[in-house]
Amino acid sequence: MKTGNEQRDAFAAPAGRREWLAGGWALFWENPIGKIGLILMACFALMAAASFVPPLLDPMYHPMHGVDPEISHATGPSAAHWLGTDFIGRDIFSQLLAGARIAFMVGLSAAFMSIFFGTLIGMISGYAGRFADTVLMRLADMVMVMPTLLVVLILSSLFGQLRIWTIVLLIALFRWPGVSRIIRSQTLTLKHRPFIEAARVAGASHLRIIFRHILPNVLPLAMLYMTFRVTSAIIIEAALAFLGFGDPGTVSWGMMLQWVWKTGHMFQAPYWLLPPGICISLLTLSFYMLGRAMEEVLDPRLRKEGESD
Amino acid sequence: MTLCTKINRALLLIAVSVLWLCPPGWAETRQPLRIGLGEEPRTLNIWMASDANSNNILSQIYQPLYRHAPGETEMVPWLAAGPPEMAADGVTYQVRLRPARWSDGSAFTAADVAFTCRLIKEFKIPRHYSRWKFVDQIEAVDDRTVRFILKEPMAIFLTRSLTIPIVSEKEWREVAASARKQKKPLASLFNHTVKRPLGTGPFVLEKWHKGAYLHMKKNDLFFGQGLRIGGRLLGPFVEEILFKIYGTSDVAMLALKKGAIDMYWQGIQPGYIENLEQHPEIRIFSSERSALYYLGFNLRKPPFDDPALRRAAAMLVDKSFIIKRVLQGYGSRMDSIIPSGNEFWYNPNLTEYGEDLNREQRIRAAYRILKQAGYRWTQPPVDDSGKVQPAEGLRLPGGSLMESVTILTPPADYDPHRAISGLLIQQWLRQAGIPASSRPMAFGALLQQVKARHDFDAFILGYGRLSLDPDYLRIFFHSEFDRERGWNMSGYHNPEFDRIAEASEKTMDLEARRLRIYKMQEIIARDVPYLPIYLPREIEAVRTDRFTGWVQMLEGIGNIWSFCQLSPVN
Amino acid sequence: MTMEIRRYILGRLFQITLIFFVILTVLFLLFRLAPGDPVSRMVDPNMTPEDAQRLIEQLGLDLPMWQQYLIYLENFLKGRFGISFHYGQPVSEIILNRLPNTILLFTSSILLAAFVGVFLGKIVSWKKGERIDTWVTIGALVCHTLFLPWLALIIIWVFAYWIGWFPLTGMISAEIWTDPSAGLLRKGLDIAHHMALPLITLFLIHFGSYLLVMRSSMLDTLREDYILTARAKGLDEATIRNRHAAPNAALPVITSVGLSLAFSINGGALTETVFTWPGLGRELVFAVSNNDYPLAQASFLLIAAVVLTANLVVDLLYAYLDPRIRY
Amino acid sequence: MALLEAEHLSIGYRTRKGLLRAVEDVSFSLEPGGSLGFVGESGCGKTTIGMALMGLLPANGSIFGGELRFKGQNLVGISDERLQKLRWKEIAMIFQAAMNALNPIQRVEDQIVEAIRHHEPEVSAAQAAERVSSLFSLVDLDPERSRDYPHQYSGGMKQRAIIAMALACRPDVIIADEPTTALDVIVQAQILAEIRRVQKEMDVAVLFISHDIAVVAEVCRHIAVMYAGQIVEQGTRKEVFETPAHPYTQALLDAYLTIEEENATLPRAMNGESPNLAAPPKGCRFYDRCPHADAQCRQEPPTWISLSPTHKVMCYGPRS
Repeated sequence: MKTGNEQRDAFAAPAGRREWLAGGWALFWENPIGKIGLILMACFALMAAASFVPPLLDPMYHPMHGVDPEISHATGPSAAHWLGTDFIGRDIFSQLLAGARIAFMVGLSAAFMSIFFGTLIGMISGYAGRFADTVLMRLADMVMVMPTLLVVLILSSLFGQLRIWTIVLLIALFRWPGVSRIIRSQTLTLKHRPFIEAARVAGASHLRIIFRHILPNVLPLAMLYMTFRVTSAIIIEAALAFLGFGDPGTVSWGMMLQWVWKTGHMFQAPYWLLPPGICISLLTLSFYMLGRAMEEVLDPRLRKEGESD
Repeated sequence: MTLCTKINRALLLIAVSVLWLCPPGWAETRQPLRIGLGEEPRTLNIWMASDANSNNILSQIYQPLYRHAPGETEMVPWLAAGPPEMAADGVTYQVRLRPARWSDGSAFTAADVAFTCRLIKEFKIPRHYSRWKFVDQIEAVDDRTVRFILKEPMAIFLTRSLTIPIVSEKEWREVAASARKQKKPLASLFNHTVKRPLGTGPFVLEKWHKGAYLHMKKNDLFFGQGLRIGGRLLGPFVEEILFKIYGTSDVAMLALKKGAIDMYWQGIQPGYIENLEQHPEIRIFSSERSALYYLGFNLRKPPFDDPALRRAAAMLVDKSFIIKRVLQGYGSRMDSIIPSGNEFWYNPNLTEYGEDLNREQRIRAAYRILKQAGYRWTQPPVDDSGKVQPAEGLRLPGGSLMESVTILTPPADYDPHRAISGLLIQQWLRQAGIPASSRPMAFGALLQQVKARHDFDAFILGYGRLSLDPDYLRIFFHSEFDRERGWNMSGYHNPEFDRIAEASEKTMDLEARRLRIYKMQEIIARDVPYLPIYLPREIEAVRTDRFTGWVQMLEGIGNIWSFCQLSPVN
Repeated sequence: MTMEIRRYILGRLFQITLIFFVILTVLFLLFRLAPGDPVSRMVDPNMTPEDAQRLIEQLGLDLPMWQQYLIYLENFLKGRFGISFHYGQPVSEIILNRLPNTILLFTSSILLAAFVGVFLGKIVSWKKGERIDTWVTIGALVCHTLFLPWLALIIIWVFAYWIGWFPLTGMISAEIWTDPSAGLLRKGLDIAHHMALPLITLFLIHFGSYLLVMRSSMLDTLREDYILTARAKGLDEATIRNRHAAPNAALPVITSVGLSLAFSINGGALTETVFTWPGLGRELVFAVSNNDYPLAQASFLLIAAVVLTANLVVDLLYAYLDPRIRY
Repeated sequence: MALLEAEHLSIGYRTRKGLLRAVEDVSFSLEPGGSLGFVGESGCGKTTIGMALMGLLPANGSIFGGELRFKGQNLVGISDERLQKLRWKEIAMIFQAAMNALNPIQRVEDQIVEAIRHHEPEVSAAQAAERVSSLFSLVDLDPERSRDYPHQYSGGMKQRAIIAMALACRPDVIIADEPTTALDVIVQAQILAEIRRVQKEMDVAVLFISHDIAVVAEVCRHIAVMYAGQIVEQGTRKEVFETPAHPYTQALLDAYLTIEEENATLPRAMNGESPNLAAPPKGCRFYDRCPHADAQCRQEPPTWISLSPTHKVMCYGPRS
């Protein structure tokens, strides 16, 4: 049974990577959790893609402005509105689809950005060591201790209604410490590897070493943590919208829940309350399952560091 | 880790016992009146209390000299024994007081009234000082009479000044004394924590358990007990009141349906009505409100400095659609700044923009106004054959392309109706080619941008509790109030309007003042600095199985008359 | 307590105070830079511009920034967090009233979730591959990823409205607490009765993650050599699991609890808001939407302090349990 | 009657590639107080035998042929309860990875006391502690250190502590699976001397497993050389050491450099790899690495040829 280090070296050399990927995919697909996660995510991706269709069919189905001429209050599912209408007659199903698009967009971009920051800072502090390392890691500790939702809440209420992209940036700014810590320890182990020493002897500049040698080895690990970051990004955006501090210009699932809650339909309109909640939970579940399955493929040793949301 | 397993089992045991032990319903020994509040009152300090719930509680304790009575335009004497006697010179008033006692038994005297009024003048207490600035002298002639001498005759003295809550000198003398010595006297007066307010009202505060409930008991020394005022026999007939805090209206509605509360003292969303009506023991009140929800324009810079554009916009806004669709029919359209519920001052015959026109007619009317005013389009909203089409490239009379204008609205969680109206108005204005876009903003930031910095094109705001006296019409549009933090937010300057407004403030004769107020409403309706949109009705719900006798007034049933007349059913 | 652990605690305390001081300063700047101020919120037409200006001076918002900062620091050190703009009460009073409720709900839910998570994780990892293992793991995964506010709404709907066993909202029922005959036990049970639903909600969300961490940590520990020795010593399965595998496997769980504390405080604030549990989280949400600087600052600082101290406690617990750190 | 007897013992691991036949038709016996050494490359099945004895085979491993009798009782198919009573009371084991064979968060003394009191409940805690300190002095560890934690011990001290633990219940057999591999040479010599002294004093039978023939020769009177799951040569220390019959044993001995000979020639490196145990070759398993292999070796599996009452070899053309 390959020990951790051998597995890591396996994908260091290019030839090994293709073989490793094939082997990895087999192991991933065999794992029931990975399979369920992938199928769920595919469904939501389909929903997000389909969200462009309803407004084209009939302006009535526009998630934000599309108002049904006849209906002016919350009605149950009907032929015209598969999931019924919200309190001013907008179609809930098209809102759900639009919400899927927003969730994917927020989740993936926030996760990508936090991974980008995390990997960058992790590599620099791991590689540079000494002063830079202590400063960056103390900064990481400080950010890690901050409750992200409450901080984003304070910022969003102070600087007026935040647009969706500012929310994504804020979430990313507070989710990078977890990743940077893992990437740093990874870089530390890689730093002393022979092929890094060889590159340094061959006169490669620090930047080249970091981006040419360390980054490819650290990337699979970063991708793994991206899945966990996607879940926390989606949850935080939804919670923000639920508290009323989301971007009013976009229709997100959290925003739908906030409307249900605030306009007094919580206990009368299950068709309006249940779908958004179920979608948020299932989407986060799918990414979470994906992450755990990828974890087993990537490197069982990693589980010791544990992943925190 | 056997230690760990022992703790494990202990914890599970406790959890199970708690769940098992809690009997569903507690025995009902007493019958208190249970009222749900939407939010925890902010403070018991009458001077600081600016939120609705604090005033709801304090209005049961501190009482004014005069107050409005349901169904009467004249003010009803309350702590005062009769109407104020005005001397010939028109500036000296004398008020005789009813015999009354404070809730701690000490006597209510003219000295208390004088103390309260002088306190307001000396500390310039916000929200009250503007109504006492023009009062020169206040003296307690004897224990039961107070004399006021004004600088100049003021119509609003009776309706606005004599309705302030009267506090006892005993409660506030030391507080005022120590506040005077501080660097910031007003702040220390505000920050004085009042534990048990001393009042002359029907109820006394027993206990305020922060974050959970307020417990009030009947004030046996209430001066109005057994009296017939404003044609109504006063109690109170209720022994205790429990005010419970409910974070969300949904949970409050549940509490109402399950009988945990008898009345929810907050306007409820139209969405609940259909469900509540299915419960026989719940009664729904829909009352007129003295309120104004409007679209305000910025007259200081183009494009809305041109009245023609404002009138075209007024034509495009489909007020009945908003009332039917957003307020679910629970509201009425507004065409004047003064709400129709204020029958005496409301001018019924104003020009109503776009009344019962359909979408196409509205767009054609707006198109005609803009065309006459010299506006051009690359593609006009109405083609040569009169058919409506999407409009593009609207150009100002000066020839330049109109840039996009933003309509600022409060966020959906603060008030869903205004946020949605903003979106609808944005769509309607775009139909005529006006590049509008609505942007919800945090409430504090919105006011800062509109009121302090005047940096906006248009906004949707509203006033919840407008006083019955129409003086706010002057405050909103008199050019004197167009400055930083002033209430003339749209920057409206009209010398003719200013003249009439100043005169109306001083006309003592009701009919003469009414004519002036009518004229002011006509001018505003013509120039449209503010476009009044809708007047929502105050929807409240009560249970009828335990208490009866709710009195419906302007602004709903949560008023002193209800609390003095409410009585248990059995 | 040997020298190492004393030095370790001092180091951690210094680090925490440093972090706390930085949060303090960043927070102060944040609130002052933001547009909008509490006075502008007052919509009452009677409030003339002069009134507004006078109020701003009284609340000290017109002083230069650095002067406000000095006053802010001086007040903080003296434990005076200033007066809340919204309530007009000293902020310290409000916080003293709200903090115990947050700590009560937060610690009990985290502890319950941790114990149940560790207990189930231990059992399930021993039966790896069997049906119970897959079902419990998937169950934990699903619970952990439920959207908290939505779950809270559903729980209120089902348990408080539909079945009606539990109160709808709040922390105490007015009828009992104003009833003079109600004894301490009845009041205590009333609080527990109100706390049951928020506790279950937070528990459901958190126990999943602890279970998963414990399960994977147990699977790692089972491959260790000292487990082979234990089995070779002829010990029965239960003793091996409870005395050798579980204590070693529980250590990473403790770190994971520490790391996720900041996340659980978010959950706490959301639960408090939906259940109207009068805690600091809910107070922070209100203060923030009312631009009430002093209360929002103080609430956030206290919450940060709770997280930092909880982290310290977790580290100490880890040092206490793992001798490798102590000696 | 022999203390421990194995007849045609065969053990295999179920893997995705089919049944891996790790041990094939192995027979041996161990007298009370005796000492038998198993020597061979890693993967030749010697550790598997040790684990099978203790019933510690992993989930996918099982004995699929032959018998394994301890004091006349067959260990194959024994119930868990019986096995748990047997372990450490009668058969104790010293593992190779001494570094973390002890529970890191429990004091060393507590771990030994646990073993004692598990098998002898009547012993009080004080008596058990007393026994631990006498065991510590037996393996010349300072009894004061017994209250310390494992991470405070050096590698050699840990191995001594494990030996002490192994002796705690006075077992009849101690299986030592490469106990000194992880230690440096000097400590290795001390530990081996320790094992020899203890074996003599406590009259304990020892089953010693190692890849280093010199280490085995130092401790055990009887040696069995294993290759690819089979015992290829078995005999007393003198016979196997001085007159190795099987080419594999000779190669092992050549690889063992002695400093006596002046012009010691470097040993010929053995080419080829050990056979695939999932599909073992028909003939002799050492065929493709044996310098004297011929057609016969490829066709038929070799049979046992006994060179003396105690020395036998599994090879067609023994070349002494």
